[in-house]
Amino acid sequence: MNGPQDLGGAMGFGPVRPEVDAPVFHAPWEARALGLTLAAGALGHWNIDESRHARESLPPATYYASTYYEIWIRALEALIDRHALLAGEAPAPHPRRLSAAAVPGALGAGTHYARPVATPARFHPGDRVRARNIHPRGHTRLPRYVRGHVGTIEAEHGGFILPDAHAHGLGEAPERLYTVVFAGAALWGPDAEPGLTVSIDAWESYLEPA
Amino acid sequence: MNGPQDLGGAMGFGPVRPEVDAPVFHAPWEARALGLTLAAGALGHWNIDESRHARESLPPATYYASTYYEIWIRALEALIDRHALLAGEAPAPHPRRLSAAAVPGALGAGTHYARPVATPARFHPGDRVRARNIHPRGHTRLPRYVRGHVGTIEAEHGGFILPDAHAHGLGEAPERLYTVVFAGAALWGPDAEPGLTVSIDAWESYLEPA
Amino acid sequence: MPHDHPHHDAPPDPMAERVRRLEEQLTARGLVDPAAIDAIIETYAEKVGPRNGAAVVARAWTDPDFAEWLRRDATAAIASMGYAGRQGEHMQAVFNSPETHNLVVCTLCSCYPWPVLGLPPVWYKSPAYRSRAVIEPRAVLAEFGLDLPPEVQIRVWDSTAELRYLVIPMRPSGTEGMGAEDLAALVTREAMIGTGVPKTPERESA
Amino acid sequence: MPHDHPHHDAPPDPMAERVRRLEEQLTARGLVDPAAIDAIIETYAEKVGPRNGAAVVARAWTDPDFAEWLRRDATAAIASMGYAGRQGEHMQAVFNSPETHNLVVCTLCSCYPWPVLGLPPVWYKSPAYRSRAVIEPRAVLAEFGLDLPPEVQIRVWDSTAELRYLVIPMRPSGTEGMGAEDLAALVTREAMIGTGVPKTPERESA
Repeated sequence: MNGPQDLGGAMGFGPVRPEVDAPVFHAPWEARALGLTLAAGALGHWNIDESRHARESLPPATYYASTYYEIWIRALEALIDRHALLAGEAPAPHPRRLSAAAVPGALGAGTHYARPVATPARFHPGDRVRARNIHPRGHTRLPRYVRGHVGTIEAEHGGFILPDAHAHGLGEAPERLYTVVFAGAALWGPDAEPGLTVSIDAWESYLEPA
Repeated sequence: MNGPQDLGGAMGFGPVRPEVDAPVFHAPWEARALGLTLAAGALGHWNIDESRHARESLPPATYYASTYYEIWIRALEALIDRHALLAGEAPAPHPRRLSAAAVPGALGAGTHYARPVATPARFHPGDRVRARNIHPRGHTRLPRYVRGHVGTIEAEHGGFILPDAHAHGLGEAPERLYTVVFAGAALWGPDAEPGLTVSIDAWESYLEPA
Repeated sequence: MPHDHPHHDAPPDPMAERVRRLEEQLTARGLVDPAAIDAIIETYAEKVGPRNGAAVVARAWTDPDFAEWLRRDATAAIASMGYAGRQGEHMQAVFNSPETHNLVVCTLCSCYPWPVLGLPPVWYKSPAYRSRAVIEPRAVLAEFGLDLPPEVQIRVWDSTAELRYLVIPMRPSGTEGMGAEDLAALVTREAMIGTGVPKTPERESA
Repeated sequence: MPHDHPHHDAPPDPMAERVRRLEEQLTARGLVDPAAIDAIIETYAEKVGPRNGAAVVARAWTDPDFAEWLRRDATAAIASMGYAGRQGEHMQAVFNSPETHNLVVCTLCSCYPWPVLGLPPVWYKSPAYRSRAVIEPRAVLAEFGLDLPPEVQIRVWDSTAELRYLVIPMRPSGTEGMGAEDLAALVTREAMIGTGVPKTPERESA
């Protein structure tokens, strides 16, 4: 969706404010928000793509007025509500409740998103491709600022779970993933900074031959 | 600028809420905000393009959380500050202070933006043109959603003051203005509603032959 | 508001306070005259509103020469009826047809033809309308209760310059004998933006 | 905070209250275990942070075979040092050179290589950084005090998928005799994102 998360090339947000010796958390609740989000995610009711879509579905005024941990908490509340985790009667504890003992293993293993894809790659390093001009109402990871523009395939990474499907309960639908490099002038025209290239990682269905 | 005002094609703002028998003003302060903005504008320290740029330069979180009259007032404060209208000593009343008696004439006359342009028109009805892929840091009236896309000149309207210059104290720099029509599928690809065309009014320097 | 002294019961509206203070400062400096502000407000609260546009539409329906003038030079045709000025300096009339429905938006701010329609409604200025009108106008029209047949094309006019657009809707059927004044009563503001169509006349038996 | 009892003097932070209530509800339902939350917090507050990435960089500077492995298979090379897992499942190391400076951003959210850098700093997650890094990275770098020569190309990596990027900066001059541990102390978090470069070693005379 062309939501508030799609920030590449947007203007008006002011300077970047580097922080020297920044603490990991700026308030105790931020730490709890992190832990709560990860522990609730471990229950398996949603995946990372559904989480991201819940965050970007916040009203733009809320999204831009919130710190990132606030965005996480508001989205977590939406996910809990959508999946009715606090509704009705339920067995306790949840069969997949994360224990403290399981934390190191869970964080250390992570979640792997690579999946085999049997069909041959449509594109190869060096190919010129155009990012398709799509405007899906649901989740996508193709940012607006590259759509319609031509770049070059730099690498092919094999198959990965497609967020556009996975975020909406439509399965993993894996596709090959490519790193695509765009000249700054291709993206931004005469207003590009000189000597700039920008790459994205794009699923095969995001691209067409140029 | 690619600011919060550039809303065409953005998503996440929810449904449109029609209002039956809407009052002209929803609070007395809205009426005062309108009158104050127009009366202050009549002093001649800024023009409509500088006003629009002041509005779109509000922080995005503020812009999206504000009603339109709030946006007007916040921008008016910024303009008053930039032009130092409340600073130092000043003759009172201002030589261009709008009187009640002058209001009907001023509103009835309006401000005309057409200006003669001596050079011949570069484009003519029926010509295919591409909206240029520009990303100016300052004011522009070329929305992001048409940039890079091809449309057709439908009408040529003669010369008009160029907002990109006028907003920044760079004079009127008039250029010919064209109505350019885009097919929905040109703008939005496969996600366009069927049977849709969209036009913008574009200054000559916003366009290039397609 | 339930009574005249809200400040006794409720905290003051921060925007009301802010605007009041700004007006005071500008007035004290001799920059604005509160009487001029009153006159501006009176203009748009009482004199200039969508009844102007409705009169233009009704005349276009009943006077083919005027309709032709409107198509050719809307600013002059509309000014001949006494409607001119701020935010209507450069007018364009766009005519609905059985094939094409017109819809007006300003994605970049809230440009609107004040002399014929008055001040824009809240929804016209809202991010929801401004963002969606150009990408999913049918979905927007559905929220206004307007479902156009799929074969009707939608033409959206994004008011990105100083041209201001007035939609001339199609004359409703069943209005053959009606005069301009009765016809004008059928023309809603929404019909002149394109988010609605004119009302149909009440049947005599109703 | 000036003391341990902010609730006696200040109104409670609404987000703190909201998170506390949510944790209580989820805990009461048997959905989360507060001890697991403690363990997660401890991991990122104390164990996993940019010192991990700095060790990777320093080893790449001192061990050509490791550097080559990093280029070829960053996930495996980094895992061999014990850094792996959540938000680092698919790693890519990108090497600065005299010709090219690399900069990492996630315009769509705040993707970041946790196992090597820990949790992202506030600025990395800010709309200002996410919006500007891809269109005016030189202006952004200037706000970090980094002015690259105009002939240096900037390559921005927008982390739009599950690949996570670690910038391997150039080894500073004057570090020829230094071992991996001392070198790691020069490697800042910003240098591994691309908004900075490593510190230079303190001169002995300083």
